[in-house]
Amino acid sequence: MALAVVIFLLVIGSVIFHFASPWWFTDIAADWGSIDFTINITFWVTGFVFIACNLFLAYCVYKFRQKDGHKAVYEPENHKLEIWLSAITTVGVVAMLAPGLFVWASIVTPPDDATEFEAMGQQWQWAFRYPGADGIMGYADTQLVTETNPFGVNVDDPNGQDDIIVVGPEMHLPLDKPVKALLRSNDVLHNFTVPQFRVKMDLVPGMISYIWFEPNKAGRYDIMCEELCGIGHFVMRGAVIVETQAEYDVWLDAQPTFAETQSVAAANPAAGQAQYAVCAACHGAQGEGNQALNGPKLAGQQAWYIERQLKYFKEGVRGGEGDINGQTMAPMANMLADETAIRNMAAYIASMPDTPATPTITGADVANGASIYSRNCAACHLDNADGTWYTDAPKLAGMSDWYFVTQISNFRAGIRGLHPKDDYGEQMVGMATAMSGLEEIEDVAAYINTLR
Amino acid sequence: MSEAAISGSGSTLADDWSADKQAYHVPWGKAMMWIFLVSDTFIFTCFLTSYLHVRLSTTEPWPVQSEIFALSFGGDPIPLILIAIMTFILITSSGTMALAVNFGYQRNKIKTFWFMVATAALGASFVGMQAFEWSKLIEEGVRPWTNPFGATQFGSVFFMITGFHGLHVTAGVIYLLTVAFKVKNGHYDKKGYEIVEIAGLYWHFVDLVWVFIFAFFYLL
Amino acid sequence: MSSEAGQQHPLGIYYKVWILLFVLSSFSYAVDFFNVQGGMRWGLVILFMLLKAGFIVSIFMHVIWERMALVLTILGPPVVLLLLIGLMSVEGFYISGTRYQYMGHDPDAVALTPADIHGGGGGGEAH
Amino acid sequence: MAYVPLADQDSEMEMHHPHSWVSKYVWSQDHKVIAIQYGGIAIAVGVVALILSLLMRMQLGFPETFDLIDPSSYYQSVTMHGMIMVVYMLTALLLGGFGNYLIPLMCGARDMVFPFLNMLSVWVYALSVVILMASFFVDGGPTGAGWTLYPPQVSMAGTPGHDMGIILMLVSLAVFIVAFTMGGLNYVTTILQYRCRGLTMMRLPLTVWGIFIATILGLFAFPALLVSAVMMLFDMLLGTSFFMPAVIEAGTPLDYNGGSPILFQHLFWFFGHPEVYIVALPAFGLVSDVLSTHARKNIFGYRMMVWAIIAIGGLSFIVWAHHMYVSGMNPYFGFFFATTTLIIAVPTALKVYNWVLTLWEGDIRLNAPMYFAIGFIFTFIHGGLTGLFLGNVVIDLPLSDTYFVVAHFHMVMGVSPVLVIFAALYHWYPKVTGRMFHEGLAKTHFWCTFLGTYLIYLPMHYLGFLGVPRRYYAMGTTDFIPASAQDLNVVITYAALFVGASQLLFFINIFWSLRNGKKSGPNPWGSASLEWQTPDTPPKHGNWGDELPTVYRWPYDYSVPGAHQDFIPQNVPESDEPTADEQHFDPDHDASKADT
Ligand code: HEA
Ligand code: HEA
Ligand code: HEC
Ligand code: CUA
Ligand SMILES: [Cu+2]
Repeated sequence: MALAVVIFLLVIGSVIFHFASPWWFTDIAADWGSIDFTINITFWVTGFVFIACNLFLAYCVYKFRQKDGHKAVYEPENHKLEIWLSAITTVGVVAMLAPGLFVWASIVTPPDDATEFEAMGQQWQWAFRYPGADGIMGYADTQLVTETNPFGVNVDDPNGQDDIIVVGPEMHLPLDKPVKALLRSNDVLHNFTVPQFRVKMDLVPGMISYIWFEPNKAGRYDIMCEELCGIGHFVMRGAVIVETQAEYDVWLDAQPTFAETQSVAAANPAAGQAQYAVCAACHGAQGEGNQALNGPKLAGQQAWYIERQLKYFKEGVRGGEGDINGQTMAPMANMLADETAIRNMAAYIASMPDTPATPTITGADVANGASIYSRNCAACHLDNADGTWYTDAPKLAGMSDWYFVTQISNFRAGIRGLHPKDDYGEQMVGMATAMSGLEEIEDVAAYINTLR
Repeated sequence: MSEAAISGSGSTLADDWSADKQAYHVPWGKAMMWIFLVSDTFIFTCFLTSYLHVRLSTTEPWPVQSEIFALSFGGDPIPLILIAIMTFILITSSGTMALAVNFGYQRNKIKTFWFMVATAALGASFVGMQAFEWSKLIEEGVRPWTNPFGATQFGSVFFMITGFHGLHVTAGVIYLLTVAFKVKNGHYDKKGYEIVEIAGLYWHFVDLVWVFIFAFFYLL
Repeated sequence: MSSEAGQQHPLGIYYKVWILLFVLSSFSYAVDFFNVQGGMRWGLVILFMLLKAGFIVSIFMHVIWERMALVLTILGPPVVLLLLIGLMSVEGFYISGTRYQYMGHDPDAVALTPADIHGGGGGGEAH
Repeated sequence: MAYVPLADQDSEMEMHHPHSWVSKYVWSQDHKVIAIQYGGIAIAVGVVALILSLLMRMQLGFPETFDLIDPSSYYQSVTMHGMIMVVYMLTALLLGGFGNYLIPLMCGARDMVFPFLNMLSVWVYALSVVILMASFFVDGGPTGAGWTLYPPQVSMAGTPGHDMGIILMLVSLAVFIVAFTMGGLNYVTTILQYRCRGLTMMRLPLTVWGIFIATILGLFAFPALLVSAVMMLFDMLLGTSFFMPAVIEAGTPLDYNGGSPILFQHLFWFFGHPEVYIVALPAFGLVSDVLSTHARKNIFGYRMMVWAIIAIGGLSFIVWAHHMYVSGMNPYFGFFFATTTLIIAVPTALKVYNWVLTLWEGDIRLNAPMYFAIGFIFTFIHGGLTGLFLGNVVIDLPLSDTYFVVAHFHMVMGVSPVLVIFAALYHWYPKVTGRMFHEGLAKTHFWCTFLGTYLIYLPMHYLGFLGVPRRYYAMGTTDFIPASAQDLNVVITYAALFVGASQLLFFINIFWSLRNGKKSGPNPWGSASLEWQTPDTPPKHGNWGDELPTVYRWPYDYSVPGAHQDFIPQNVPESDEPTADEQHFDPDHDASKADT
């Protein structure tokens, strides 16, 4: 009896919950209304079946529960009924499947006028490539990937020279134009999902997969990776900005072509050295750092990382609200006039002799730090904490440990990493919040101190 | 004779499935061996299908088997000669096994024993040649992880599939010898000689698998 | 020859099948020896393979003498494997297709032979 | 020598009567003891997996409050939770546990056909569990690649347990498959070849049918997993490139070339989809028997039920790629697999209808096993219908890899078979122990589990609609997921903790009743099927005393008009029970055949 009532209530409750709940698909922003349409059909068919079957179940439990003097009816089979039920079910199935197959037919065949772009995933970053003026993308292969050629574009392929390379997780698309995404991975499976576009597809290393859509609403949308790709899976994010053709063209023109990325002049450390005098005040003449002035050690840090941080300080991505020390750094970075100056500076810092900083943390639990570090951090910063361009993670070994503690605390507090333009810091926010507090942070720092 | 048996069995299909006690008129062990062999079929088919798939999906060229597996006795290399010999040996062993089964049912212990031993011996020599084949390829520089002639998967598949088949043959040899000696010692006088047939099924299956490997891996 | 009596059959049929298997194996070997190529090669090799397999299963493994209930149990389930085989070959072509089209892999690459590596020595037939 | 069916030469069956405590309870060859060993181990690892799920829920519900697990151990928990639950808990418990206990009894046999092999099976299974558990203690911990173990990430830096953990996992799976094969060959052969007199296939209880087909699925599906495990081990240990294309590991190119990660996915799901029915079909069978017994009514449409089980089993081999719609496989496969997937709904729907129609005009005794069985119908309908969303390839695009999938499979697999297992454990408890369980406690356990799990899984669907991806350690910030999604997560976590804790009621009940339950007698439910007709309760070694039973009718003769009782046991001869002439039904005899 109670059971019948409960089932009845669960059915009613589920229906009410469904209609009352604010939790539903995000607004669609691509021309795939047909997918939503199919979902609705399926929803109504299955919803009807759900209600009908369960209410009937509840009715049976209520009506035929044991009563004195009541006896069950002996009825082994009823072919007619069974055939009717199968037929109705089949009709239901066809009603759901048929529209689905039609929509799928359009999903697998991109229109001829769809322009191509390529999304590349690697642990745990996005990068993008556009075909450039000739409309053809050059051959690319994982085996050719290097720090300066992250796509592995084949340098011998003339089609590849004008390809536009976007290193960094933000891409742009024009409004109302069908596009075909070619998906490529350098390491493991990833997945290209923009919930507002409805479609998603895995990136498979060793082959190219595709998906197409036509964005029809301007805005900025998250690109999510929805295929488990290691411990950074949940922090692998990108963004796509849908804008008018004109805006899009402006953006595209500002991006370097593959040929340009290959012909960047070598940086000039001497020019950097000239400007370093200012920095020496806080970071030390040899870049050895100065805790009293909150200047972290710089010597030994990888050049690409220094470059990026200087850019961030310049653009206000770092050194914003709450970041007291960062606020001191920001005007300094502004003294570097342009990208060349930044590159020269980074090159000079990279050329400094690297003597590990003196540890300042004592009494921490190194074993605990080791366990945390090797299970989580080593995936990006490497086992020896040297960092690598591949995962965009900087060197930690031999750097200032007190600075490490500040930065992790900043990440945890959202002071660093959450600026919308901070494409890489957000990952560290995800990782830093996994640490319970100062004690664990110091444990890790103490462990990193042993890696020198 | 066979026609009668076939048409007879057709009409019994429904009866067998709707019989009580048992569905097949065979001993438990034989029914179980058959089901096991069907399961094993799935294993080998998965191996061969994987082979097919990696061969089609790799873009490195697939080596020409008749060149790789050629062997010269002094003069010009003869393509695939060793494989051919191995094939014939395995077929022969299937023949001797079939005879052993027959003599088993005739309760001719001595002949059963010797034919089983002969089968096992042929099986062992097959494994020996397989080992020779392996050493030859290893000498040429083929490894599971590299292959100087083309696609690496060629080496991987070769060692994996022939290795797996070789394991089956080796297990079969041990199984056959065990049964053979038990036959000789009169262990089955009371129980009946179905066991010889059951062992035979396994052995023929191993031969059967080789038929497919021979065709798909060596010839195509 | 009821199957209740165990699988006992005149020896003659075994000898015949035995010889037949030899002959079929020789045929398929000949396909290679005479260097038949292309669809013909596939057709012939698979034909001989299926014939051999058929004889082994039906005579040596006595399936032809078994009752239909057992025969169907044996031959039925593997049918689903045909789908796996078929789809996996389609998939294989699909994947290598993307590698040729987007990664610049060479569709006309030719495998080396032992002769190429060890020099001279005369290979088998030229392919 | 004419072949005599062994079931008639009863003396042929070699019974190894135990002589010592060890041979009775440890190296026992008695299927009933083996069943309990299987079940015990399965439940024990199930509890491990349950605890892992609670750890995950603590993280998801309160991401910054609890510091129980870091990202790395989160992924290890997800993986081990999934794998243990599916393979080591459900498969082992349903086939090794219930299969072993019920098949010989329901078939009127003395034991499995090869008791020794059967004993080996359980100990090899135990070994596989030990290997699996060992991976918690090795360097790097257990694998964290998801229970699907997709390459290449499974063996690459960045995935927890990418060295020892995954190797132990693969070895453990291979060992499990060996154990399963030994047991499975026994189950199938016993069902086919060792039934008692008069027991035709069409007179078998649906439990036996469900387990039978599930075992066959296992025997043909596990090979694909075995093969992929072998190839994966070779990739890792020998450096072959079956599944490994050229890839870069943390900036360093690895020495692989030309392999195909998609191949692994196909092989895995060629196993994986049948696997989900391996755990579903035995549950379908068990629940049919529980429903029919307690509704005092024959199962409705027995023949259709049998054919549906067979059809589901067969179809399950040709739908595997519905797990791969977004995997980058040849997209044209979508047409085929969407169609076959939705076709499965038809036989499954028939089963659902027939369960409900079994209740129709029954005389339903609402005791604890029946509660669980009816609860199952509700959750299974819910979970099956969400499967239709995912099966319809275009709808899978937005929903794949979100919590909607998680909700779907917990609904069909995480709770439906679990409810059936509880129904069955309570239902057969009196036969196994000779005592009744505590009814009130069992019903409380039902309410907690049923309502609690619905509260866990219903909101998960909505997280999925929102687009919350699965296998996320923490959501981070996005533009499209409203903050209120976290409220759902909190509710789910509370519910999960509650359900987890309430499982204690079950254990208390089981152990308490072992001593204090009231004596049940041989057939407390008035059940018609054979296992309740044993001369002893609990059945002794050999099950049937001196003489094997003879069966005269199907197992669902409940409330036959004109009979003495409201049920007629299977082994009561037609002459003893006045059956209602044309009303009396035997699925094995068509009306057309009746007069011959
Ligand atoms: C017991 C286990 C079980 C069962 C029975 C099912 C049953 C079904 N499953 Fe499920 N499934 C899983 C376990 C199970 N599944 C698991 C574990 C996963 C995830 C694995 C992973 O990725 O980790 C999964 C994932 C999964 C996917 C992949 C999703 C993705 O990853 O993107 C799909 C897609 O097609 C799917 C479909 C179905 C369908 C169509 C059924 C059908 O069989 C359902 C049929 C039942 C009904 C339809 C309900 C009853 C019918 C009626 C009441 C009649 C009325 C019906 C109509 C009018 C049509 N399942
Ligand atoms: C049978 C299968 C089963 C069962 C019972 C469960 C039970 C539960 N599962 Fe799990 N789950 C899976 C199979 C199962 N799960 C699988 C396959 C995955 C995917 C893994 C992957 O992505 O790789 C998964 C993933 C998964 C996730 C997704 C993680 C992610 O993607 O990030 C979550 C999150 O909340 C979750 C939660 C739970 C909870 C709270 C419970 C329970 O706590 C609910 C309450 C428990 C019960 C009602 C059952 C109690 C009984 C037992 C534990 C057995 C003991 C037996 C007896 C006592 C008889 N599970
Ligand atoms: C998913 C990859 C990833 C993981 C895992 C990871 N990091 Fe990072 N880490 C990064 C990236 C990317 C940056 C650079 C952020 C930026 O550019 O602002 C970074 C920056 C840092 C910094 C700042 C260094 C500086 O000099 O400014 C510290 C400190 C740090 N990480 C420590 C850790 C610790 C401790 C862990 C483990 C709990 C960890 N990281 C795990 C990717 C990762
Ligand atoms: Cu990349 Cu998940
Ligand atoms: Cu499935």
